[in-house]
Amino acid sequence: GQDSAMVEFEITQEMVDASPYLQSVIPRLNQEYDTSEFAKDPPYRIALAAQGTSNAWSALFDAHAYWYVEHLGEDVVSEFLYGDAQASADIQVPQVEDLLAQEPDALILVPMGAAALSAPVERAMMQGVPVVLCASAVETDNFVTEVGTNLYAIGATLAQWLIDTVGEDGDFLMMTGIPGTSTSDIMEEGALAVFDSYGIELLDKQAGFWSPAEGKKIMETWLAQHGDEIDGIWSGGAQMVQGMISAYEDAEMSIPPIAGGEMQNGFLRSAIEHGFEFYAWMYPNAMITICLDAVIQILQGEPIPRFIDFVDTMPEARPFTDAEAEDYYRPRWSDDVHGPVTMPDEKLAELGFLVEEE
Amino acid sequence: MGARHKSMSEYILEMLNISKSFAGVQALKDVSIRCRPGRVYGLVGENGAGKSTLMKILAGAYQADVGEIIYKGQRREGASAGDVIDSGISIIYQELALVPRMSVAENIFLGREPQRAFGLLDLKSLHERAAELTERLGIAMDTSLPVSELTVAQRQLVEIAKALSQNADLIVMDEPSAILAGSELDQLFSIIESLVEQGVTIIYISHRLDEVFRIADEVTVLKDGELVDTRSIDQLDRQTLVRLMVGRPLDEIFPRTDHEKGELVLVAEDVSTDTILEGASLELYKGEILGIAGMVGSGRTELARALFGADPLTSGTITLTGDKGASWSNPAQAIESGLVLVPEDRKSHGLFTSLSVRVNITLPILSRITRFGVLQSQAEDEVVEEAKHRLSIVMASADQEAQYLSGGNQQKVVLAKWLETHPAIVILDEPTRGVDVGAKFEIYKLMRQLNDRGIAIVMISSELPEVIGMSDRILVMNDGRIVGEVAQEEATEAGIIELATMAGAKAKVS
Amino acid sequence: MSVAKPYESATSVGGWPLRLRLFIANYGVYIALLALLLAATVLTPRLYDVNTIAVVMRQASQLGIVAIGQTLILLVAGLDLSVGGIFLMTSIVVADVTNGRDELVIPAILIALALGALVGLGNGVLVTKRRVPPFVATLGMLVLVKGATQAYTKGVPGGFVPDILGIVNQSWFVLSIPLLLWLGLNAAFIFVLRRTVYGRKVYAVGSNIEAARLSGISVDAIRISVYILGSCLAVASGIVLTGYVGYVDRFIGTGLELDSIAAAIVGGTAFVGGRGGLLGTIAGVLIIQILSTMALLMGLDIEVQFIIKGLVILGAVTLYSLANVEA
Amino acid sequence: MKVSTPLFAGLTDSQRLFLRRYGPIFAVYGFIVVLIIIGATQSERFLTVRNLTNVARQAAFLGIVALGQMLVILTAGIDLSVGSLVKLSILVSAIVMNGEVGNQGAAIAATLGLGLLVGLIHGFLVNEVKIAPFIVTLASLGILRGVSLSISTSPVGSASRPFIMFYVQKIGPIPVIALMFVALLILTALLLRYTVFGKYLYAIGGNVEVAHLSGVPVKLTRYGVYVICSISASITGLLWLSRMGVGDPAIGDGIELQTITAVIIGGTSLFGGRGTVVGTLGGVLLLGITANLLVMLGVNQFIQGLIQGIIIVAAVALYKQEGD
Ligand SMILES: Nc1ncnc2c1ncn2[C@@H]1O[C@H](COP(=O)(O)OP(=O)(O)OP(=O)(O)O)[C@@H](O)[C@H]1O
Ligand SMILES: Nc1ncnc2c1ncn2[C@@H]1O[C@H](COP(=O)(O)OP(=O)(O)OP(=O)(O)O)[C@@H](O)[C@H]1O
Ligand SMILES: [Mg+2]
Ligand SMILES: [Mg+2]
Repeated sequence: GQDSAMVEFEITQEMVDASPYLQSVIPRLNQEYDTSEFAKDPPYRIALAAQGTSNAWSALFDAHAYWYVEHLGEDVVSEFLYGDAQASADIQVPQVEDLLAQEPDALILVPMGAAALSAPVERAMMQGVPVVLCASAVETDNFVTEVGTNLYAIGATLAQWLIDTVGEDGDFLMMTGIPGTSTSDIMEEGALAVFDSYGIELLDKQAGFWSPAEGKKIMETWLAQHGDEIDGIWSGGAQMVQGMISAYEDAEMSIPPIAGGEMQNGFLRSAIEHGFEFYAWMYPNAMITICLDAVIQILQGEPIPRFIDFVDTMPEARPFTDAEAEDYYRPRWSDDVHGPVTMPDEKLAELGFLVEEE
Repeated sequence: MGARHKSMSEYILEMLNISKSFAGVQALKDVSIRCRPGRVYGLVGENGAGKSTLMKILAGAYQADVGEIIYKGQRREGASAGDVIDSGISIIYQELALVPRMSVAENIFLGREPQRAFGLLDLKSLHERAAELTERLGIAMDTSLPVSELTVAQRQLVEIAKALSQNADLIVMDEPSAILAGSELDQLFSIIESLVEQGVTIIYISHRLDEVFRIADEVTVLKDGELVDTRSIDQLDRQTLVRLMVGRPLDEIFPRTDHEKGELVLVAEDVSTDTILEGASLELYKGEILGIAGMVGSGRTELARALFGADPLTSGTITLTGDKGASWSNPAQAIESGLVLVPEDRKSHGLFTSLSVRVNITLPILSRITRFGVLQSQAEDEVVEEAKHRLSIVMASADQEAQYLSGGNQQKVVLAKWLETHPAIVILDEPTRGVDVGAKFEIYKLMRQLNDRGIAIVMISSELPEVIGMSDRILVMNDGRIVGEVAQEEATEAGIIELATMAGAKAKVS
Repeated sequence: MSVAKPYESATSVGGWPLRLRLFIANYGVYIALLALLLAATVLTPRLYDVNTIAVVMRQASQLGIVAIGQTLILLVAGLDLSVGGIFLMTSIVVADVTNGRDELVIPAILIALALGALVGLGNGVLVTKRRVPPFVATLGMLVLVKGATQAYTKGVPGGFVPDILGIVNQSWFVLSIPLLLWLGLNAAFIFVLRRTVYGRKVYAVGSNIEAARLSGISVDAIRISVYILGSCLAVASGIVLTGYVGYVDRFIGTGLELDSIAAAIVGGTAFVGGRGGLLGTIAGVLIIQILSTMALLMGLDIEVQFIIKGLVILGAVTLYSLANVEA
Repeated sequence: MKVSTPLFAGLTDSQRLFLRRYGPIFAVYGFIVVLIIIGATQSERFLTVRNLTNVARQAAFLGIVALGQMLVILTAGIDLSVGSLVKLSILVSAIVMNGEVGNQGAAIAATLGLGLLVGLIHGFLVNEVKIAPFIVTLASLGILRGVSLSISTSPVGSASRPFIMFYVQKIGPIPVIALMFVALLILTALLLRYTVFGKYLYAIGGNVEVAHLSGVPVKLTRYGVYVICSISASITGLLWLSRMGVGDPAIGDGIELQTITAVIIGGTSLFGGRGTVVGTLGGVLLLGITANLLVMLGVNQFIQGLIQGIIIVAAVALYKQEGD
């Protein structure tokens, strides 16, 4: 049942006025970029400045990238330049410069800092290298297109679901990702806008750094402090929820509704095991394939929308709730796998993401 | 010397009613001294009497708690080290005060570099003036070499050059002779004489009283931070001075006991290390004191370290004779075989300043007071208690940190540490350097007691009277080699110095 | 070499009586801990909840076990920044070797300890035989170990953490396995430091390395062994952390390296070696842990916690400095 | 105390001295030459003007702070706070400038003033309270980071247009920022070689006690180096603003470790008193070229960390460091 994931929610003009992110995204939803200036004949030299070695999400992101480039064939992509930012803006900024020094035909960027990467993106465009942002945003409008989803809406939706499920008078906690990263900050912004609109005062809000360990540490203290008072939790990512579940498990308390799951196998496994209410959204690492498609489209000089929501091309990537947990759980996947996965199973097996058959 | 006093009534320096305490320790109590231009003032006293502290107050390194300094007729307030130097006071410190990695020239002018506008160095004049100075001192050397490449004696001379470069009217020398001997000492004295002739005032601190009698016009005695007296040199003799310093008369005779030469305990043959030391051979007998004399830098410390296994041998053998018949290649094995070294540099090689007296004393003998690697506190207490009595170490408790002990007591703790290993052979490298007369004679007595127990001692010392007075035999070193052996009865200072300074002395060895 | 240096030690405030100075040096950290506990009765009474105490103690144990190793290393005038790499390595080894099977936990731990010892050996050899300053040597090893784990896992650590390690999460009132392990290791190492030959040698090497050498101590062996111990203790802490998290987390134990140094220093272990000990470190660990729990209880943001931690370190060393004790 | 390395056997004293002093520098430049040869033969785009100027400009970011760090280390100190200070400087400059040309002067003044203030505080704690520099700056690493994130966890403020353009400005083929770094290099070298201040740094690092007793204004000099080091971090913060256009608190973590690594690889002794500008430049270039090559050659991402680790450990272990 897709109905269980239906959340009524509206972005008001007030919210748009208060959010530079929305001001940037909303107009772009209906814009197209004239890419004729970038048109050239294949094969292409494409650069990817990725998040790099840091976690399973980005490992699968890279795997999808390499697989898809191979899939496209050498006639389309003759050279694939790669930069591993190790999840750090400090490393990524010079890396983008290094990549641009090789004069690629296009740049796909997974920005590690919204502002940090703004000027580099503008300089790439000035140099005539079209930029496709993948999975995260920067603080400039001077790029060709962005592939992702409306993170503000996601954060807001998660908050709305929590309120719908628990009621307006519930006591809520919020755990965000890494403060300063746009993904985390924008989701937080959306959530706070909704909580505010109901006049809800949160019990507490802390940064969990997308780490199960941090998530658990904070949850332990929250449990000691607020215990049974907690009616619901908003989380900026599923890894932290895993830490929260572990803290509840240790405290032998029942888990309240949690907004902020993902299609991540480990999360799903323990969610099914503990049977609590949750709302999950998706952030598929497979979206890199959409980004690569976009790059090809650009280099062929075809006009392209300025914002590509992955849900439109990847219908399986829509939010779901605990009611559908079993449908999304894959017994053969290891705990780290973030779905949905679009590459074949052998690729997963090669990377060690498939559990050996008993 | 006193003939040239221009205006006897006029003091160049008056330090009046100076008191200073360091958290808990009253280092100086109401001390006053007055100095006239062109004279040499001896400043003497036991270890910890406050001599260096008084001079550091003069230097602006410490501030006195109470008291005033009148220099050249003006009251001085809160001057920094730099101001003091600029005002014409130079200090040669007890511990050599040079920066090893900087060049000779840079060291000489450190803090007062010739400069042009905007703090720019005048490198040309820096080197010219340095060369000029070293020449004037008769110690011409390459002033662009880093100080770390110089011998110790050369470094001391650089210190003096540094003081001279400041064109000082008053020069304080805190134990400048501690590491000088023979001709270098004479060189120092002739420099002092020429300075005095130019009207410079010298304050000279030393534990070697003969030197004080040799050059001082007046002597000030400190004891326990208080002024005992200031007297003209002609109103003093050695016994009186010692009594003033120690507070009681002291029998200043090297203790001797008669004993037969014992059996051979150690043989070193043709020992060389990576250092200056080359082809040293010696024999050591039970119950004797073997003195080792030589100029600074002649390789005596290197010989001691080689014997102890502290530096790897590049040639030669060292063996114990007798029932043990052992040889060794590191300090642990040497200690195990019954040979220990009391190093010359107490603070940096001997003492664990941040640790308690107890830990210091029992460190080499831990295995004796442990069972299965676990320390037996009672056994340890006994060891420490016994050492305390045997060496009459003055301390608040065995748990007191060694850094809070006076210099003499620190030396005793280091000695106690080694004696607790019940060694058969003890090498003492400069055991009395910087140690006051009272403590010195206690150490001498202790050495004799060890002799009586059959322990063989190797004593390295730069003080010839001490080597001659205490040793049964004396080996003389020169440029890394042993160049001669002198029996106690035949030893004279002149004879030893001749051997120690002779060029190409190698030929003289059989 | 810890030769007393008048210039560095002659403080302008020197007028404090010796007894007060020694009192601060010896007991200051405990008084600070007491003061903090008192402050908590007003600011965050929740801290005294049995559950909260259990949580604080469990988290303190994770920091505390590393801090034991860090203290030992500081005592020989060293420093270990590589522990962060060891945590990661440990949790990868545990997940990789066991792949969730309880019966393989012991072999996994042994392998992790062996690898940890190897890292410690690397640190020790660089510091002693190549005379690389500990800061740089252990930093280099950190980059190397992290690089090696990355090369091994290809960025994605595989396997599962065995369920049995979950016992680190159980508490009986305030008692838990990590707490018992921490206390046990403390007791053992306090005994080693105070009552064994090895302990004496550790202090001697840290206090005056040249004198120690001339006293017949194989100083290099002692220093290398201390680095190895430090790494093994980091492995122990890494195992507790792995059980605690239940997953292989790339950021596992982030910040514990600097926190462990801070705990030891706040506890009075001298940065220059040869002075201090584990009792002080226990207090230092508790201060740091309680502060961060109190900050959470008061709902202070993470950024405020950074500031508080920094100020606490400065406050502690300022006191030690005023008391004229080297820090 | 005498260090003898088999490597030095059979040399005269002055050769030995020369090698001891300059050995690490030869080693680090040797490494660099090897890397350049690898780069030139394995990638046709490595030895292009475009890439080399790119590397040169990047070197400025690490290099300017590394110069400040080197001065501190020469006095036997250390500054762990530079990364956090870069972060704070970026935020302060971006907020004050706020996209306006007219605010440029104020922003630059405020940022440099911040560096001055932080340096003075470090100097005070090291000089007057007599806390070990490692601990002082470890604490301020946390405090400055906390202050930055308290100001904002998300991007704030912005650079003026000309300020952003500064980043890409060139004289001939060479970026102005690279030239600025070269100028600072030369200035620092001159400072060390030809000024009293420079001599005092070596003296303090060589033996602070001796320096003090020789009348060297130890405190003043130490205030000076901590201020210079902090200001070098502020300058780098300004450069980052020019590079990014917006104040992003995501930047600045780990710069302290990189600068220290670069300085040490360049042969400066952590014990103080020994080190050269040329060496530090070598350290900076070695790290910079390594990072650049890893991207240029498309080195397998999973072994990049390992390669970096090996290079650092090998570089510091190659030459036996001199103790005190
Ligand atoms: N910086 C210091 N801190 C604490 N106590 C000190 C300090 N400097 C000197 N003292 C103490 O002050 C007293 C006088 O010391 P000082 O060095 O002046 O003696 P001294 O006469 O020069 O002895 P020596 O002949 O051994 O050189 C001693 O008790 C010493 O321990
Ligand atoms: N050229 C040098 N460079 C560095 N250190 C030196 C040099 N020459 C001598 N030294 C050091 O100075 C000290 C004394 O030198 P050495 O051991 O050669 O002479 P010694 O005969 O033992 O004289 P003394 O015992 O009077 O110092 C030793 O610690 C030695 O290491
Ligand atoms: Mg003295
Ligand atoms: Mg000697």
